[in-house]
Amino acid sequence: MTVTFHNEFSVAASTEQVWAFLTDPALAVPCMPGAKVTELIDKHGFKGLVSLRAGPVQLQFKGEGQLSDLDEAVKAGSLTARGSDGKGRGNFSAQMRFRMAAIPEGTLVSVDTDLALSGMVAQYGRGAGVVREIASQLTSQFSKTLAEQVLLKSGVAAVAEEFPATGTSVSGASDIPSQNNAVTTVDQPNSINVIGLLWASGWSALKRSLSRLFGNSKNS
Amino acid sequence: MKPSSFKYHNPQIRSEVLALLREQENCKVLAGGQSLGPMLNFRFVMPDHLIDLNRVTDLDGISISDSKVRLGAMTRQKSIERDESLRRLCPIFSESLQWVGHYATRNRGTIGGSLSHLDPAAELPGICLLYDATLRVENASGHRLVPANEWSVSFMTPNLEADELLTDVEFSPWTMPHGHAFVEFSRRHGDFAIAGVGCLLALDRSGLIKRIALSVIGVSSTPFRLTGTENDLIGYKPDDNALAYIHQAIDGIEASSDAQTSGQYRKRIARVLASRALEQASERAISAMQ
Amino acid sequence: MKDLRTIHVLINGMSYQRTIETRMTLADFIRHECGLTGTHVGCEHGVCGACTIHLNGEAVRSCIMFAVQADGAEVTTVEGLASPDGKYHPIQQAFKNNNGLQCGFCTPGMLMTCSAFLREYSNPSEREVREVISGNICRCTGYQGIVNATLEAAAAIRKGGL
Amino acid sequence: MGARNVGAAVQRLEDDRLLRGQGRYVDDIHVHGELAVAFVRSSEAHARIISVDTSAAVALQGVIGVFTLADLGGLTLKPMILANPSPLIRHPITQHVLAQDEVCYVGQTIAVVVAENRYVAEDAAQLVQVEYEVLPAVVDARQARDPLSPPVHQKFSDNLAAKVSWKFGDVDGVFSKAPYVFRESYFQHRGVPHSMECRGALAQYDQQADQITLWTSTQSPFLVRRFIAQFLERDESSIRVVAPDVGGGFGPKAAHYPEELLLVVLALKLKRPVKWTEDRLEHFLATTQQRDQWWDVEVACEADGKVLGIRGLCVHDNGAFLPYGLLLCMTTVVPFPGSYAIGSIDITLDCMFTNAVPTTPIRGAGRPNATFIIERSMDSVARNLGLDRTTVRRRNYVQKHQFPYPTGAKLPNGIAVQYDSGDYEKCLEMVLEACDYTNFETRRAEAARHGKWRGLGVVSYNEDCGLPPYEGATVKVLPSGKLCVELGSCAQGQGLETIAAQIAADQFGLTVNDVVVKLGDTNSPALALSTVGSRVAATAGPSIHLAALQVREKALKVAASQFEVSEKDLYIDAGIVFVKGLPDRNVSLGELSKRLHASVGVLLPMGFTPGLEATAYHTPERAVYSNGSNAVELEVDIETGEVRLMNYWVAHDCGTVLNPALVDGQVIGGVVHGIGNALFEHMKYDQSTGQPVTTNLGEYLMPLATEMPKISVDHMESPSPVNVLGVKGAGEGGTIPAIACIISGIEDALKPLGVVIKEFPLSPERLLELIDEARTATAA
Repeated sequence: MTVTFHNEFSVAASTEQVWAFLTDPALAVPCMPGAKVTELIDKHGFKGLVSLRAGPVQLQFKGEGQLSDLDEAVKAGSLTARGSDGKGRGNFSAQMRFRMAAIPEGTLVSVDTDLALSGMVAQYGRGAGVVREIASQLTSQFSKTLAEQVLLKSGVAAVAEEFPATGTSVSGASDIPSQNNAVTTVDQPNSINVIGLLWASGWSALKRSLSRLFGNSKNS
Repeated sequence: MKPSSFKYHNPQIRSEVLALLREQENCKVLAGGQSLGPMLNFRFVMPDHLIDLNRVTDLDGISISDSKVRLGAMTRQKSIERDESLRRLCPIFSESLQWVGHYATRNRGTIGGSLSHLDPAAELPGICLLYDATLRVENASGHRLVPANEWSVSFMTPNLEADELLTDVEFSPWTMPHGHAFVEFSRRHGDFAIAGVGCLLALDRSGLIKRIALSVIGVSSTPFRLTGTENDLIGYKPDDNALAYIHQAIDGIEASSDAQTSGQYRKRIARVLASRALEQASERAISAMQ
Repeated sequence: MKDLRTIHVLINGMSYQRTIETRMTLADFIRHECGLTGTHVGCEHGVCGACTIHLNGEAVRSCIMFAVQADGAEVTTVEGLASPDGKYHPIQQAFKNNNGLQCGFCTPGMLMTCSAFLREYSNPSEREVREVISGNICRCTGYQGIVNATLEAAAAIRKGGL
Repeated sequence: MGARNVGAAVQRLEDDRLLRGQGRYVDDIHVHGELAVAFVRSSEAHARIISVDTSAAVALQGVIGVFTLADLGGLTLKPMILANPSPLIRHPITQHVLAQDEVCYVGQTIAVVVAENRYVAEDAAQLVQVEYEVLPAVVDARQARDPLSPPVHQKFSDNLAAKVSWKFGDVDGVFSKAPYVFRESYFQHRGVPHSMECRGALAQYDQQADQITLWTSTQSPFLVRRFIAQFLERDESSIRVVAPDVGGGFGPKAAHYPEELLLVVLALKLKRPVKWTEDRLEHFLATTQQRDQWWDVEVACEADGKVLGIRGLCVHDNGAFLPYGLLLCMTTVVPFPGSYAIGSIDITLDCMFTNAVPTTPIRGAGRPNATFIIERSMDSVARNLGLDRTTVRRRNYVQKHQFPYPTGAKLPNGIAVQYDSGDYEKCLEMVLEACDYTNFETRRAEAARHGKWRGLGVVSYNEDCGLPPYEGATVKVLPSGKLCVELGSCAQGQGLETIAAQIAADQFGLTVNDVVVKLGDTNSPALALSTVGSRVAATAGPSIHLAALQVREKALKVAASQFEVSEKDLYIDAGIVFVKGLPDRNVSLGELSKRLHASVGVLLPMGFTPGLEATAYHTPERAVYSNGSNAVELEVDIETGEVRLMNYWVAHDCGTVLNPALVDGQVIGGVVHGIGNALFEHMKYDQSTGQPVTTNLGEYLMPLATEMPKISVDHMESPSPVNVLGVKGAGEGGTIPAIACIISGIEDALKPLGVVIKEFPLSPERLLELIDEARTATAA
């Protein structure tokens, strides 16, 4: 199953600052909810973990990522990542193409993502809807956290502004029509790399709402 | 399709359950197991600890007292379906349960399980919404009360912490004469609802809407109540205009699509079901007043 | 690190004590630990109903329950449906009379579902019978023989009792 | 002595054990020291395997071994035997028992785990790490046919597995002269088999006797033995294959599978019995399916509806491999022209590889697809010419006086296709009367008054069944006096034990309870092939009859010599040979059997060979042709797209009816299978990744009791001249016309809206789309 979506967000910082942050896996990856870098292969390659919950289903993907086609002049590049669930329940591969543009508020970052799932996680047809939902929640959360982190890193205090993602579609049999899905009813992610958030303020205050995103529902 | 291994716990009392939930990581609570069982066999869910509620003595039971109904989380769907006094007070429960799974699964399935698993197509969460039920959630250090409309967080994700347990559901049946309807559409009997609409409706003498509750299941990632719409309908006739208004609300829903069914179709069906529900509820509301 | 329990289950009036892994399904326990292979496993996700048995008198799916949950319980399987002298339960006789089976794989689940149902409702309509067996999948018969058999068994029970 | 059993609704011999839970299916059989097997299957639709790391799995407690193809080595390294090879196959490719370096569908076997039980085996399978290089996948046969399509197999530059053509008559002439030519495009999807018992196998190797025994849930024990023997380069006598009780077949269990073969390999390697019981998820991922066909069809006809010719192209999705050759493809084209005397046919079928589970025949094989095209074409002619659907059919039927009717087609084996017997129009009359066709419009109008859209579907079909060349039978009188019938053929619920007993018992005035029937064992003295294509009653049936006759003749001869009378003066009743008019001069068959078994020093009756038994073969050259007409009455809810089936009627002609109760069961079950194909069952694949997305029974919708109509069956008997019993097949005749019938009924219900239906399965959502399209079209 493939999910493709586009989203944009602005950061109150210069394109140089955002570029420096976004092209450094050690800084950028932890902004993805539940993601962390376990090993830096080189300047742009890394190994890592992503854990997430879809309702009662808890998955941990182990894999690697590579930044490529980095063009500092036009501030564009892409990230390719793939990984598989430690318990053999499926694999993912993702292609994220990002571009930056200077705007009065600072920097506008736009990201196009192609996410492909395989194995059991991709074979539950009723899950197609939730994969889209989770994927867009993840990206939106990623952009939020990234915006915050860039500011914390560059010491500027300002708030990132989220623009609604403009397109989401799941191709093929799980034939989901494109529709605007302004994420998100949800504040924050649950499985998230603590290191990535230690700088962030009010961590403990966030905890309750964090744990709700993918839910620690236990009854059935 | 065999479950992965886990440590099995079958506590006898509630406090043991809460203690386990506090102490152990990656727990899963087993109620009726009619949804969790398959997920364990598919290994979608692989808990380290399985906490079986089936031997806990004080989680089960239907109690009806001074205009309050209390359903213990472990009350079986079969018991709710067949309880005579509940059927008199809230016939919509047994009516909607005709759509829940099958004869054999209702023997095991529980209301607490349905609410906590929170499948978007599940019927009982939609019914609890209609009655503005209050859900009691406990952990080892206390409890909190969650209003039904704050229960659903996102897809199959209730407002429940890792260390918390849903213990019971409480609500007040409508006392004024009223009508009810629960209509659902699925591909086959007992299948996941493509859409379902529940309606409680009270009319005044002149046939105007005095009170109305509408909930929709199956259409989006969580069940929901058309609260805003309901308020606007008070004082109007349950006629085509009212319906057009309800349809408008349904058109605004962000519906989920999956491999089988598009969100557009779900909404289309929900519109049809809303019409049928309102019609049936009105008829019943009128005869209830005679 | 196996999680083992010793359980004791009364199946068809015989008591079985076994030490098993707690993750073992009740269906696998009945079939492979107790050797009662009449209970069949068709989907292992609670849809096809082939594994239906009676747990303390109620029809349940044994593929989505754990054996350990049946510790101390009374279980009836298809092998226990006929009376000890071998006389058919009315539902078995009716299935035979109405060609309610072909390959026989869904049959034990059908019989257990219908026999439990008929104990509760001895005068069902055809619609009610179809709804009850909608939790049991048969690929062979097209259900008609099964529906007719269940209605005939209901009549027999009303007349002669069990 | 008239037939007392054949033709009667005798109760089944099979039922008692099945009703008591005493059936014996493969998973019920346990042998000492048995180990459990689980498979590591591809999670990708198309990929190169970079590495398989089994170390963690091997280390798990309770694991006996984890193997990849390389680990097994030796003879196992070659691809499996291709069943039914054909010169038409361009790429005769079969799987290896475990993938070598490329996987071509989700579910293909990559590694195998052997463990103390299935739970541990699955734990270990989860621990096997497979690293893939994911390759582009294609699961749409039309896309696979595109020259620019990615290859399904890297070693082939294109995806065309075979091109099949079915042509006779002056097609071009007919189409150039015909006053009317109508063109349509159709889509057909048939889903997953889903016998309620999944596949399963138990393999045991007796090292001292160098003897392999394989219990397997199969429709073809003799063929499975043949393929295993060829693959392992062993002599067939060292392999015994047994099909015990089998919980439904429906076609896919006739194929030979990697898992089945691999179990034998493991039993030989480990010298321990190994069992694999397929679970439902594996059934979705690895048991052969039937899937998509896209058709472009032209029909040439006269103004009065007389059809002159049909021509068209079918693009057929065959999945990733060809385990079963082209049988599914052939059965898609060979049925033309169906029940109709149409002189010119030209059908081309492109059999495409796709990155999906391989396909083989499922109940009816390609016949329901062909029937859908033929019957939709008849409806299209009626619609376009403004004629009644039944008028058009009457005008085109092969007429009663034309039998035996040569269609003009020749099979690949050179035999001309010839319909043996029947009265097609009579079957239509029967079903029209049953459904009260003449008053339907009144019912439609009445329903319309209540806002209901009611429709009636009517179709006809015929079916080549009882396919040559043989299924053997051995009939014995045991010294006990009991009759014993042994068949190599096996059954999956059809009631073969019962009809075998009926046929044999009739020669000796016995009842079916005096007969012991043994099935599905390659140790049977009678050779057999496969229980497919509605063929066993029409092939094994006559063989049983012939063998019983020979036994009867011998019994009479021996008795005649004993009583010193002529055989003409004898008769047999209740298993006793009597001298006519002298009832106290008699001898039981058991007594005769004892004498013919003799003992050391005791001579046989003068001039007789030992034993009172015979093995016989009915070896027809041609198929027999069942036929029938179906009707359905239904209502469509145009708000939701729901279709409510009210009544379904079948007029069915399978020649001599051996047991009406069993034929009804076969037909009704078959109709419901067809209803599933028409309205519910859809095996969906993600088009971009080739992931199957309906892999559980909550999402793959099999028919349930609640949605099925009342089905009534009338029988007509046109005995076949091809065999002595006059019997034809009944196993698939319910399914073959059912899809076309349901679709025709829905189209009829929506006639006022101008909805034309060219596809199935038809979900409520899709039906609403079609209604919307029709409405906008008429609005414009």
